[in-house]
Amino acid sequence: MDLSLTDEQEFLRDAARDALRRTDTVAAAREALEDVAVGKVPTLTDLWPTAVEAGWPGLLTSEEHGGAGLGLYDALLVAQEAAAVLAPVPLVSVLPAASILDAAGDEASAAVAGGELRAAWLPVAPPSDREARWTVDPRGGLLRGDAPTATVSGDDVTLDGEVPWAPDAPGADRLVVVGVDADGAPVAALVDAADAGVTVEAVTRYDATRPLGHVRLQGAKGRRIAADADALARAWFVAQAILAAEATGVAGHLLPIAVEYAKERHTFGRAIGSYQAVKHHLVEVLRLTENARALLIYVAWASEHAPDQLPLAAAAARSGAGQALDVATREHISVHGGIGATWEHDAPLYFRRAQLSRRLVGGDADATDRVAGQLLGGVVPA
Amino acid sequence: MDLSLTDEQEFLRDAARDALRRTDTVAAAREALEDVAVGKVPTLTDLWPTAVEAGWPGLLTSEEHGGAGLGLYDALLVAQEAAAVLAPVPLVSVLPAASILDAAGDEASAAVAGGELRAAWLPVAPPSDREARWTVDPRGGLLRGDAPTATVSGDDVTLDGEVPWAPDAPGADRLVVVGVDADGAPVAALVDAADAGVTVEAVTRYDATRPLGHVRLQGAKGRRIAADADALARAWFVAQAILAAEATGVAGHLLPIAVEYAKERHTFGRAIGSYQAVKHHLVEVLRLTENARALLIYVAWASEHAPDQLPLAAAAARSGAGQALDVATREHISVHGGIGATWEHDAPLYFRRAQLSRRLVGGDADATDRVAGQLLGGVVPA
Amino acid sequence: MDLNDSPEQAEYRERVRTWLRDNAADAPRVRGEGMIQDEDERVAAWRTWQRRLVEGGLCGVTWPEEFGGAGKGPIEQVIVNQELAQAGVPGPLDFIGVGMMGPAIIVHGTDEQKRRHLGPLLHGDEVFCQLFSEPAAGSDLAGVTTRAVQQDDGSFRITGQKVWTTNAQFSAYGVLLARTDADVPKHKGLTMFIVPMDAPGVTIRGLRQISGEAEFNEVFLDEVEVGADAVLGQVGAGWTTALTVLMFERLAIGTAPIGYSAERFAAAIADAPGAREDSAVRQEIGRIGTELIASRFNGHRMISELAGGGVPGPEFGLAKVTMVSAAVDAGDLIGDVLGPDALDHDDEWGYMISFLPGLKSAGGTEEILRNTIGERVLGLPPEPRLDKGVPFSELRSRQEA
Amino acid sequence: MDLNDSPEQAEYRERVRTWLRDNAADAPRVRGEGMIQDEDERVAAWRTWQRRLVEGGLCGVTWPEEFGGAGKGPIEQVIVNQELAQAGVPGPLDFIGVGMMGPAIIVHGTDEQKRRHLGPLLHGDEVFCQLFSEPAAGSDLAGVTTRAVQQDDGSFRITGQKVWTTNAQFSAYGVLLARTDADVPKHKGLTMFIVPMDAPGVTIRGLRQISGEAEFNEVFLDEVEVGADAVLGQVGAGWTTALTVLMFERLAIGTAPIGYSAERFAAAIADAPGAREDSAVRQEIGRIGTELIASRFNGHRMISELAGGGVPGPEFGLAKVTMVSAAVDAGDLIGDVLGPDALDHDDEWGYMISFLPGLKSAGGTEEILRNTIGERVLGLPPEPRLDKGVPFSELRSRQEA
Repeated sequence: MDLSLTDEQEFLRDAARDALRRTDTVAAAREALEDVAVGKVPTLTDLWPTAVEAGWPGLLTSEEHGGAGLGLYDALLVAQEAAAVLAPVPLVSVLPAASILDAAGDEASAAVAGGELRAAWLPVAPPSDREARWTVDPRGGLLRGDAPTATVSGDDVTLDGEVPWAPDAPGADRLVVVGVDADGAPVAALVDAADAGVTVEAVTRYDATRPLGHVRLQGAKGRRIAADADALARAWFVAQAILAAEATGVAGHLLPIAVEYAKERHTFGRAIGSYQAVKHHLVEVLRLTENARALLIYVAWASEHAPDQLPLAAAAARSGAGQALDVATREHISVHGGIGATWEHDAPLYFRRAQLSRRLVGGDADATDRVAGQLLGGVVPA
Repeated sequence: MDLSLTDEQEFLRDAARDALRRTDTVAAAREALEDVAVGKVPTLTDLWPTAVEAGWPGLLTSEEHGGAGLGLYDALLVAQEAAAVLAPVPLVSVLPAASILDAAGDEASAAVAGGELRAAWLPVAPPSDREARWTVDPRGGLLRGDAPTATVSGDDVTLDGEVPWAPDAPGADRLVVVGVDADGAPVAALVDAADAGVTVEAVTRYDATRPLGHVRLQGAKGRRIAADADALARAWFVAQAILAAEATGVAGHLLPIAVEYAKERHTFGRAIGSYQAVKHHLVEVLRLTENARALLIYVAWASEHAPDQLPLAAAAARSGAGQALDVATREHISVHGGIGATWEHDAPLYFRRAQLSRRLVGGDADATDRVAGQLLGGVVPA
Repeated sequence: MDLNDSPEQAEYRERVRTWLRDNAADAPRVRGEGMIQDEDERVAAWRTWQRRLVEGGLCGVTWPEEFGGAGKGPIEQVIVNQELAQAGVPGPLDFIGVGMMGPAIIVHGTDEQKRRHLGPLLHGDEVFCQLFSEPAAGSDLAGVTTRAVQQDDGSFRITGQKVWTTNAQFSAYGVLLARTDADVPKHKGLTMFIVPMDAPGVTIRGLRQISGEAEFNEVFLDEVEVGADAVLGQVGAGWTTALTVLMFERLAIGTAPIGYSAERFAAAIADAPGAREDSAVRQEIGRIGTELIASRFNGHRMISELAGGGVPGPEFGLAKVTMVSAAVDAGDLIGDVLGPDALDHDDEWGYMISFLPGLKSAGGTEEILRNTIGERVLGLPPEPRLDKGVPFSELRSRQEA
Repeated sequence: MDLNDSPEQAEYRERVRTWLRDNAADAPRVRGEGMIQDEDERVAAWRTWQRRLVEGGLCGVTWPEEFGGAGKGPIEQVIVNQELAQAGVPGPLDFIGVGMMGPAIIVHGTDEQKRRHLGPLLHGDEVFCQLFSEPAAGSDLAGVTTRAVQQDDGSFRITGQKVWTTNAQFSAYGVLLARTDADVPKHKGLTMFIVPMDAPGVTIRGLRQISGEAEFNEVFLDEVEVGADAVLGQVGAGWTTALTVLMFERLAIGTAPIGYSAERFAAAIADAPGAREDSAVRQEIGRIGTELIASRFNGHRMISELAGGGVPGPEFGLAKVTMVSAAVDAGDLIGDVLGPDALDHDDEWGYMISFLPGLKSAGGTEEILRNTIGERVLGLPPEPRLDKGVPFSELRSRQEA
């Protein structure tokens, strides 16, 4: 039993950290928010070239299909680093897309893995014990929407429906769409974002580093990707895992900063970190963050050794890491006192990240519900 | 606006406190538990004579029907005092029964109010926005049961069904049963507990001071009580209010004891109450207890001035006071350290009270759900 | 026990209602929909409205009549607040001056200060702000480092930085807490000043919050000169004056109408598809609603106590804890139910979600409040203090040791 | 990253499994259904089983071979624990002696003490208990007041009271922390003793918990005489010896299999009518399950660290916080779903609901643990200590002042 990082993993993580350090992504996040405040579409640092250079789009793609053929945990290491500095790297959209193409051995796999084509997956959730069908996030409210309908004719797929709140959809060349055919079976298709049947309404909500799109498909034409239902379900769990890693990355990044501040800042003649109220809250952040890290390890292990536990592992990671992110970002503001709630401080930027993330791609609550469904259904975690 | 107690209310409260001080009810609660531990039916101090002498069964009964004609808040004052010392006074069963008889001007009203007849109401919940029918608590699980069926023929009512977990049913002479007729309308009947169609299975669970009964009605014969649906619904809310008052009474009783201990007990050279962890938890108990007290005032006000708000008020009080009871009893153990978790200490007796109470007569969660239903339905609290 | 007005209170309420019926149409819109957008225009209109409220006896309710007030008690203030809220019209522009600074001047001011300041303050001609908090002092108000050095001619030169100052941008004066003696323990070397906000050396900078709005200001003071007659109370007795202000602050906040409510939060999600049927949502709104209803009735209890001649104790600070944490939870719930659109820049809930983290830290954190209540209400022993009896000038070096 | 055994570990595991296949049938039932009801009989059978485990190398796994142990590392201990749990058979009777007291004797004992005690301890012939906690000292272990006074002949007389002692009723010896010098600061005047539990003056009393079961004992010592050779470690160095014991305690608890699990809690409610369809129940079991799964994988991480030669740090105490609070929440949920029957005297969940409040307070409260982790792991400053450097004899009077 050895859960320490391999040398390659440490190298991958350190390389990601270095690559992301080239621009001040946190400052850029604040500037993008200034744009939003005055009603402009935010201009974001384009980190796509960085991502392509580093090979991130192809992390999960097998070598034979043009990728690096690494494990899910490797991708989670990169996601943690990117999120720690609020870097808008579209892992949550491109990696599920790439993994579907890879599973199918699709001809576009290499181009997507190599970053020549920028692909975004539209989040469609596989059935659970509460939702017997493939669903998409609602615009609002709790009733999940139907996945797009897919009319298949040979290799051609025609798609109709709407997928709201799709991360990174506005910047994508190609959309990997999961729809359901007349029998309710899931079908994947590669759609050109410029197709006449596709409308992508770009939206920004609260966290300007996370571009979103409401995607409407009205007779959109696509080419079938020969991935089976398991591969399409796996894409959802990959996305959950990436969001979990992003959340863990932020929580792990903020904790030492908060601890340092709590050591230096004095009130009533003592460092604030000597007060139990502050100390115990910071220990709670540590506890939740360590739990989140443990859950990422579960995801990685399930992904490699027990795919039947991946739904549970990915959902638990999303839920647990989401909790860590929520508590860590609030506590970060709180430890810093009033100043932590000001525009100039970094704390609100991370708070915004937490507030939006918990409500995307199913949301944290949906992940918690899936954990319940898996456990009540008799799945035993390793 | 004057929310202070009247002189009469202070007198009633002080008299209750004095009357209950005559026996060591807390010691008796522990002894009753010893009986349970060795498999015996617990012998409880019989406080019925005390209750009758003090006029408590008739507190809510109008003077013309043989009672004291006091307000609901007066009954809640007595309930707080009784619960504070874990005295097994059957207010939660007799007062709803008496209030139904009073509303009907029933001929048995005076005998019940005067305590010559010991009556117990069987808890039947009025419809809510989630349960469109009259229901009883389930034996286990979350699906509420149907109220007993009532076959009415003139003044005679025949009842069939089961009411689990009815407080004080084992000791009662008469049962006030709420059933539904063929049209689903509620019907109240007075049933002799000795009737051949009645079986009362006595049960004790965890808190030996709270006698319970699973009541089975198989063609049980009763006499109709001419109370309308509002009066029968009110009985449920009266019971919720009494449970809320009991919870508040315990929380209010424990807090000063815990505070005293926290002042006296030292660790690492300081009184434990000087540590933020202890101090802030005790302040939380104070906050919840004061909230519970405020909610009892809402109940009293709604009961007198705005009956349409009584469902919300009673449910909120039950929910809020239940929360106070839960936190106060756990904190009581915790402040006292290991010793608070031992059999000889009083803290576990109150913990047992909290654990059972939250699961009786609908339970705290059902009350919280009704608060939601009322608020989502547009009821505006005063 | 009676939730209703006494006959005298009912009569007073009726008088307030009548006045509002006659005058409410002239009230400016100062927040929410239809609000006057330009700040200068808004302040001007609001100033006029404050003057009108004074005439009607609805501003300065508890001020003595000799200073232009209505000479009533806190219960009448509550009635006025309730009726203003009911009528949907704003209270005075200068909530802080009328509620806290004026009353403090009445208690501690010289005759000349009262003559000079109280009239213009009450009528909204000269708005007052509170210059207490500092970036470095945090919750420890007595730890202020802004220095006021007396000159040979008796005047003072003030240098330092204040923060979290509401209304500074249109205030005429600020009531400022400064250290005049660093060689005595920290509570002892403080003095309170009335400082003209247009004095040379005063710089005001809006402090943007999470939402991007400037809810507060920073105020920088660079060798600001004020006369000896600017001292409010005695030199070296600033802490006593500050405690008076804080007492009036508690009263002002305690009698102010409460913004968030069970019914508003419930209404926000009632029609969202699937929300009403979801038991997790129901448990959460039921729990939040219960807390807020309790808080409302605790408010009624406080008013009852005021009516009986009492003064609200520190335990009423618990209402803030309840309110803020219920609102935080409600923000979470509403956001989860309504989805990312609830985070939209202009959405009222998005604004609330942004606003609350700052509120939690401002004006004494929840932790400080729980300390205070634990010690003052429950009588629990205080934490050991390392700064008791130590000259202020030595504290810093100790902290850094 | 590999969750699986290394080849050496896999081989060791296989050996353990083989042994268990051959021997498990002889294991006594010591808890749960089918348990040997009579305590004396149960202890006797368990003692025999411990001896058998020693023969198989499954007891004293990490003890050096020279003292009868298997001479392995903590990772092998984990493997043994896992396989014992898997096979459904108990570990040694004297978990405390083998896991903590024996190792402490190995570190601090004299040759004579090692010769006299280690053999009988390991084989279950002489069970050891831990006499540290006291009613008055609470979480402050260094504040023990049990006095050991040296006589002219070099022997000691010990008087005091200990509490929360597991296994005292059938122990041959107790390892006891006592104060031998009250005139030095409190950590300095302590000495550790090995005390025969049948010595004149020792009284043992079962301490019933909320459930009514006696999980622990109180031990009263009235002028109990022990020789100078009963001192474990040095006179006055008791605190050092205690820290060694606590380190072994952390290791023993950290490598012990975890009792509560996500799947067990889920199974408890899965078939209750209406539970599976209720979103509030689902959110709660999902949340609890997530915490427990995380805790399990944190356990795997700790084992990985042990395998890499590390020692578990204080942060693994967080597993206890997670476990206890998840179990408390699960108890609430299960009780709410199953109703009052879940509180029945003989119900496993009723037992858990009774057991947890005591567990929360025993062995260092959650608050103390959070202090320790905040200071030792995060490096946050400690609270000001009023008892640092003060002679123990003066502390009391200060506290009462």
